[in-house]
Amino acid sequence: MLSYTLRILARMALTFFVIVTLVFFATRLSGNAIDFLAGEGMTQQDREILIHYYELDRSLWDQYLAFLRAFLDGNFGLSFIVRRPVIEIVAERLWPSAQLLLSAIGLTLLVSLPLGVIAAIWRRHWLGSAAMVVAFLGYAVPNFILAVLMVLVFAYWLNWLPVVGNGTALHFIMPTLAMSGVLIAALTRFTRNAMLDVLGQDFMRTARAKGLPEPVVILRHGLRNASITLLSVIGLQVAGLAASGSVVVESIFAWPGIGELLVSSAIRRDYPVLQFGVVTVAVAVILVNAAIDLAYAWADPRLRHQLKG
Amino acid sequence: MTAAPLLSVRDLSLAFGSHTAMTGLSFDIARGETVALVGESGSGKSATALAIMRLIEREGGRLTGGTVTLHGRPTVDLSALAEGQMQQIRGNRISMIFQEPMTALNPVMPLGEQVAEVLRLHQGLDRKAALAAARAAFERVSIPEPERRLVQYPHELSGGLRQRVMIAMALACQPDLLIADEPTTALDVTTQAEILALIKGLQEESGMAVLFITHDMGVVAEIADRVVVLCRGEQVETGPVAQIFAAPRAEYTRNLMAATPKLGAGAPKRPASAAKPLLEVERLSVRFPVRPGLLARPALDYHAVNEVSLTLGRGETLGLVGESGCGKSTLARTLLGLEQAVDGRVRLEGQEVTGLTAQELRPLRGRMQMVFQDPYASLNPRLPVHDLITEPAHIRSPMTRRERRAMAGELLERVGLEAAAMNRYPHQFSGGQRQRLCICRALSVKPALIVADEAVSALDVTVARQITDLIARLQREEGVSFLFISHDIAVVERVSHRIAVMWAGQVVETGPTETVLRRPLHPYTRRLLSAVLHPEPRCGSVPRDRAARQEMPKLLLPRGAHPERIALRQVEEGHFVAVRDTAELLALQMAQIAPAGGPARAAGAEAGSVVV
Amino acid sequence: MTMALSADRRSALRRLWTGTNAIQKLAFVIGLLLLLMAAFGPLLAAHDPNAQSLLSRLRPPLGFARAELAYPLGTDELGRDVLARCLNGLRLTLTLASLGALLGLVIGGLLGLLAGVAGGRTDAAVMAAVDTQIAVPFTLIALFTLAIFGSSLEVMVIVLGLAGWEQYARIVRGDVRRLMHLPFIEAARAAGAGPGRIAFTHLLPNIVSPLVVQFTLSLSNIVLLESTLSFLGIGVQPPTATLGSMVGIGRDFMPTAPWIVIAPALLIVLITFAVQVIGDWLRDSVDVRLRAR
Amino acid sequence: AQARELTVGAANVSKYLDPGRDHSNVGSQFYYNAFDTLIAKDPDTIGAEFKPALATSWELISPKVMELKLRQGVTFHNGEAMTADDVVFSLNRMYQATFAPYQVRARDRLGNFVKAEKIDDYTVRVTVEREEPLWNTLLSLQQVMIIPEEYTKALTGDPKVAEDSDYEAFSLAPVGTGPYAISQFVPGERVVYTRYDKFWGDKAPLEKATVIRVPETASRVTALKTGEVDLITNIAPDQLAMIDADANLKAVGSATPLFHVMIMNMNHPKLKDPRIRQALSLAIDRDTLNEALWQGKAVVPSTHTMKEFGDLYMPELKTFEYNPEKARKLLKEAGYDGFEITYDTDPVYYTNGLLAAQAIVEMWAKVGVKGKVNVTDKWTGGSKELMVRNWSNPMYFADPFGCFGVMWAPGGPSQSEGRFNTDEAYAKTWEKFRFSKDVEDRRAAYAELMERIKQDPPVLPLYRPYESWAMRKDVNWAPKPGHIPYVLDFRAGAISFASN
Ligand SMILES: Nc1ncnc2c1ncn2[C@@H]1O[C@H](COP(=O)(O)OP(=O)(O)OP(=O)(O)O)[C@@H](O)[C@H]1O
Ligand SMILES: Nc1ncnc2c1ncn2[C@@H]1O[C@H](COP(=O)(O)OP(=O)(O)OP(=O)(O)O)[C@@H](O)[C@H]1O
Ligand SMILES: [Mg+2]
Ligand SMILES: [Mg+2]
Repeated sequence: MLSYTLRILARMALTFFVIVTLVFFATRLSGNAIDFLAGEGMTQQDREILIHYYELDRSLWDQYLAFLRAFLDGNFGLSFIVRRPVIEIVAERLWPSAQLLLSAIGLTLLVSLPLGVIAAIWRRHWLGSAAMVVAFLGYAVPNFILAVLMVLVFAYWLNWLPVVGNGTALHFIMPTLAMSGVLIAALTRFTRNAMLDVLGQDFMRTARAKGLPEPVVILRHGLRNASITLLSVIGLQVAGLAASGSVVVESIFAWPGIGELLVSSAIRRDYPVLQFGVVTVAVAVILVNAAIDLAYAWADPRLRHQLKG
Repeated sequence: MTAAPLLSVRDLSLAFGSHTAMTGLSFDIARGETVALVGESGSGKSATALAIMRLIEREGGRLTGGTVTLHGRPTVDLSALAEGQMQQIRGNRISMIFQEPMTALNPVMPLGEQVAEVLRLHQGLDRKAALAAARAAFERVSIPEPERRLVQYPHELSGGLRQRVMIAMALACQPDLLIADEPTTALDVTTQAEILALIKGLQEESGMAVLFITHDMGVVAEIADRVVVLCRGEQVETGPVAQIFAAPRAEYTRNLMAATPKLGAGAPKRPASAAKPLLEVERLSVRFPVRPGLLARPALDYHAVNEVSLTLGRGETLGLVGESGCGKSTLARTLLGLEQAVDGRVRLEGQEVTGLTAQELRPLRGRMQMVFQDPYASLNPRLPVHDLITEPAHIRSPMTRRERRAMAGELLERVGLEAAAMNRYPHQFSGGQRQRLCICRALSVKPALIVADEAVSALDVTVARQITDLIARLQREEGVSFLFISHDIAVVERVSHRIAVMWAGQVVETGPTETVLRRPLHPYTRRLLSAVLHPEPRCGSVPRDRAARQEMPKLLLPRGAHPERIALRQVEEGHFVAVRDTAELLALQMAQIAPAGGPARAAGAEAGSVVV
Repeated sequence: MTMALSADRRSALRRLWTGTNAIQKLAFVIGLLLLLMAAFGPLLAAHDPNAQSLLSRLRPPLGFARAELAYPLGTDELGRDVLARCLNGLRLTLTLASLGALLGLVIGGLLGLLAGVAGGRTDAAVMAAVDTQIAVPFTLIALFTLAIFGSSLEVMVIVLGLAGWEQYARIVRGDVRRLMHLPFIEAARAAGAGPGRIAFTHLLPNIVSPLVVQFTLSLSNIVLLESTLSFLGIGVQPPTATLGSMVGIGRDFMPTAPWIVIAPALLIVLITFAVQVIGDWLRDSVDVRLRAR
Repeated sequence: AQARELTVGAANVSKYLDPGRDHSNVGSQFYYNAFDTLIAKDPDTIGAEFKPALATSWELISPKVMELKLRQGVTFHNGEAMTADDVVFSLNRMYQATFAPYQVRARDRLGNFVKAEKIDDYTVRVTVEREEPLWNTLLSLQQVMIIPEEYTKALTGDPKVAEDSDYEAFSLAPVGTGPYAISQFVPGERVVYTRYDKFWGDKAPLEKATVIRVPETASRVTALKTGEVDLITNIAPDQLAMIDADANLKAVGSATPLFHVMIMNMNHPKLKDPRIRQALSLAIDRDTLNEALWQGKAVVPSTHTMKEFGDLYMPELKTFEYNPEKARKLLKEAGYDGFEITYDTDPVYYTNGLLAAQAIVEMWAKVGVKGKVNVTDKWTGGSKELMVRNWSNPMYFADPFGCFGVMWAPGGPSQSEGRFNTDEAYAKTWEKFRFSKDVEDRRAAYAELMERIKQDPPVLPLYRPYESWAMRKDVNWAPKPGHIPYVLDFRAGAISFASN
């Protein structure tokens, strides 16, 4: 257990370091923050004053070292635009993002597991095809189209749901749906594939030879095995979602999430926020991945010995 | 014959899609009787079993005619039963053991739960009672430490134990009929013997009927009362086991009997041994580092091959036998430089092979080739045959496409395949044909030595016979030397001039084939011989030499430690055995003479009578 | 098993076609139509896709009030012909997506192969790169790549290619590591094959089918991604039309001039639908373990 | 109308709130409600009418010194009384700026101001370097709104010293003297105003006003429809149909006092010849742009001038025109060989900016210029490679100096970014325009400047964009003509509700 954890930690640390470095240099290469911060029309002299003020005249190497040092003393500096500690700015956005993420994942699981199982069992039946068509459509419609469409239908025309922010439970409905569309599609397909893999296995025949009723065979023996494969897929999905967040959904629904924060600070080259934000997201993703790895190893008895010893 | 039948199969016909898998099959099984369903691969044996269980529909097949009647309380026509009612019968009145014990068990469910599930379903036990009953079922099939097994998972058990769990599961509800579909094919001879004995014992206890599916005539002789012989979806013969063996009527049955290797049928004549041996192996050791944890530095070593010494002359075949996992393949792979030896040396035609880099090994590849254990798996499924079988030659000296095709044609004809087959892909060949493709590949570079690793163990007897004949012919015609690896002693006997018996990474006995088989000394050799099933009804029922089971030396050791190594001593001309001292040797010789020993009877008495 | 597989390949293909269901057939037909439209549509379109007629902005499609006969699908916010833009956009989108997916395939495939064959440190390095890619929001990667290298179509293809390489790398590495344990690789080594030969002659043909499937998946992913980039204002440069940019930029007009979005969005849906179904069909057809059921 | 609450959906919310360092369009929305200047420009009239605010009277005591009497009994939102100290502090933070963002903001418009001094608790004097014709205007700027001294200095570090970090902290917790206190500020997301009951002037009409950010237009309109918000900002002309379609909603709008302009890099090797730039300018049919993109509601100027400039409004000047014939001719004379001219534009910043860019490139094509749109989120105005791009020239205050003057001064941003050249003659004319006390002199100087711009154009003002706000029918709000662009004015008289 300990060594496995250590190994995961080592790999996390490596990935982490690569990300930190990459983000740092990519941001600096992509242009001088002043050109994005100060906006239009500034004299050369003013420009220099600001460059100095924001400490952008320090050498790249100095800035990099300072950034690395920040991991030791926890001082990640102030945002260029909002002169607040970036830690606060990012922290504020984490929870709303996580909420949305969780509700999207919840909905996804609720819908796509049954759908995927149905699609696998009735592979040659219209029912299976119908399930897959639902999944295909979820994949086929860009999520901002889905989001704007929902806004128009449920809020603009029907006046049923609120669109702005994350105040009440009702506020969750549309963003959750918009975010889950692709996820549901993906997970349904994965569930179907995993189930198909399992359905062809010998132990399923054994289960039937025991005289077990079909639903028991499918759920207890089939889904349980398939879920192990699914676990890693879900992990990737969650991680991917945690990473890319949902800039689009967040900005359409004015959701104060981290995805929007990252993209807007990237566009405005707010390096401190961007750096810390990306690092935070990366840590979240890495943690999710590690957690899934552990859960995966735990769920699959064949891997469990890796945890012991 | 006397009792009313328990199961009557009448005119059964089966089909998969448009492909007819079985026509007009009829047989009965009485209570307490064992009927063996034999026939070569693909003859419809499994299909029949699945049809009786009515699981064939799930596999894409269907019953196209005939009836299957299960007599008793109540009598039902299985072929017409609804799925719901069928579920009452499966696992309850009829249960089934599948061939592959690893894949037939649910890998993520504790074993206890898997067995308890049947009991809860059919006997309405609650969770606790079902688990207790599962434990009892484990005990009945002599699973050691049954308590612990309840919470273990399939992968934590050896193949033999897994098969026992399968049996426990099948017997949990004391079915009237047990269908066993090749329950031992995947197991090693010694384990096979144990499983068969177990089934037999249980059957005697409970009086259930058994439908036993196999293609191994030795197994049939061992276990069956009556035999149904199938050939390409048709029933060709049926009768009491003795009659089938003594006087087979159908031609197919006769071929089958003829192709079945019998221990003691005699070994080939040794060639005049040349002055210099082709291959010399000296105190070769191979270890695998084992990490106790994933990050931990390797702290343990698995001693897979431990100071093995061998020699092999030109044109000679050395049979290497030993049970699964004893290190045969590892040794073979090391000889070919596919695995690094930690110690010892291998010389081929006087040239040192060990310690060479992949680059340096390349020229030597032409001199030694390997035929791998599983022919299908060792042929790249995506390459056409002409590319596959000429690859070693092509790598040695690049050839044009045309040259490769010409060579492929020649090679295929030499092993008795059509030249036109070169355009096909491996999956378009039968098992035996694939094995020949492997041999073609080995021959493409005119090697002096071919290592054949379990070249026939996965094959049907008739096909296996073709391969061993081919090997013998190649040896005659081209003077190739073979290292023939197998755990099937009867096959080894047929092709080998000499035998080396491996056990726990060491060679424990070696000598001329007949000598070793007739006068085995090492307890392991004797146990191995005793486990061999003879395609002769009734001879197997004699009690076996079980006591001889010996404690295996530990092979997984901390860094630096070495397993005990026992030197070989010569006991007669060319016959060596591993013993610690003369006293032990004497004791072994005494045991050999004593009449109680199975092996003496098995190999000594019969083999002797043929050879002399 | 042997029987089932030993049938000749052509008839196997035919069986696969007859084995397809209605939805799959529909997907094939749609796919074919889309390809034809992409190939010949731009030649047939009546207008230059970038030609503006500012005074005929936001004309609805035929059948609605204020429609103009010259613009059967209406005009966009600059009075450009939506039909012509759709046809050109379709072509460009398909080209971008295929090139992007191809690039991902080559990069990811090669890296995966390298990782799988070499193992050890190389493997760790490639996997670290994969982890990195997963952990960093892709929109940011795209944003910076475009910011650093400018946003030409070539850079766009690279960005889109970067979007999926890690999937390929994962798949290939996983498969290669599995295959490396199979006897036929050992047999190849015994035959004297070096790592290069093992990778390209022996492994590659064996991972083609999962790669093809992944290719179809990433194709539709890329179509969606490209539209998301346009939504964020970092997609292809105007006035060039891709389906994604039409949708991404046109979304502001959804309430007032929905036709600008509906036509390209529908095409996107059709593309991804066809590609997904075909991908799934491929997956099922290459899986020999799937028993007839 | 009775007092009540109001929620506003804005396309953007400031990331910081400090009237001194800010002059962005986003920020302009917010300051007027919470801060006061010494002198107030009357928002209801388009001309320059000034009223007492925090100063009750002011007079020039010498040509370069203004003395102001302060209003007594004014308190800041935090309860502190406003005295001369606060005023001096507020003014000098700009006049003698040490804080970089203030320095930058002060230089272009407050460069002439030397210092503010306290005479007594309610009297201050402001000194300029040269005689100032625009006293009132420059004392009513957003940048010189009054903030509390003690509060600000005590925000961080030493409570007696104004450190940079104090100003940074202030921009997150702004305090002023206006009718509303900023009771909550989530940077970039929301600003909450609550009525300040001790306000010195007319009582604020709203109990509470909340401005939240809703970036997507469709979402903004929808939120208005669903009642989540009462008022929304930034409705592009194309979206007005959505509002018009709903009987419960209405929209108001105005041509915003700012120009969307096209700037051309005089120093780009390929654009050095003024004839090329003239041609690029002459090729653009701004009226068609207005008709197509703004439904004719924008205002296309003939020169760089606005009604708001009062006496200096000079629509009679014909600096810019549409003349494709002439453009073709000039191109030919200049020997234009078909090289590509890139037009940079931000993807979203300017309403219709991207559309206009594409339309302009098409118009160029009609006169034979090969153009290409280059979308970039980066400010390229300072780049040597810049050829043409869009920009805006807002009216920072109601005078050509506050618009053209800030952008195109000698040594100003355009020149220092290297895309605009001035010479001594230009500088002299500019001085005359800036400091002359005689309006006619100023007009003459400005006309001269415009003529130079015409001959060697660095800029083309495209139009004053038409900006719309939408609200429920019962809300009465409209942008006032006397404000700088985008001010969300909720002071007394600016907003009311139809009683129903
Ligand atoms: N699911 C299936 N679909 C189509 N054909 C099948 C299927 N299963 C088996 N067959 C075919 O039916 C025939 C009988 O197969 P069956 O499995 O009963 O053979 P078997 O006698 O058990 O052989 P083995 O000894 O190899 O297990 C074979 O020709 C086989 O190819
Ligand atoms: N790479 C490896 N790492 C660790 N242990 C190994 C490795 N390869 C083989 N072993 C172990 O070495 C022992 C010998 O394996 P080997 O394959 O040589 O057996 P075998 O005699 O050929 O058995 P079989 O008859 O089943 O093929 C086995 O216990 C196996 O688990
Ligand atoms: Mg079978
Ligand atoms: Mg082996």
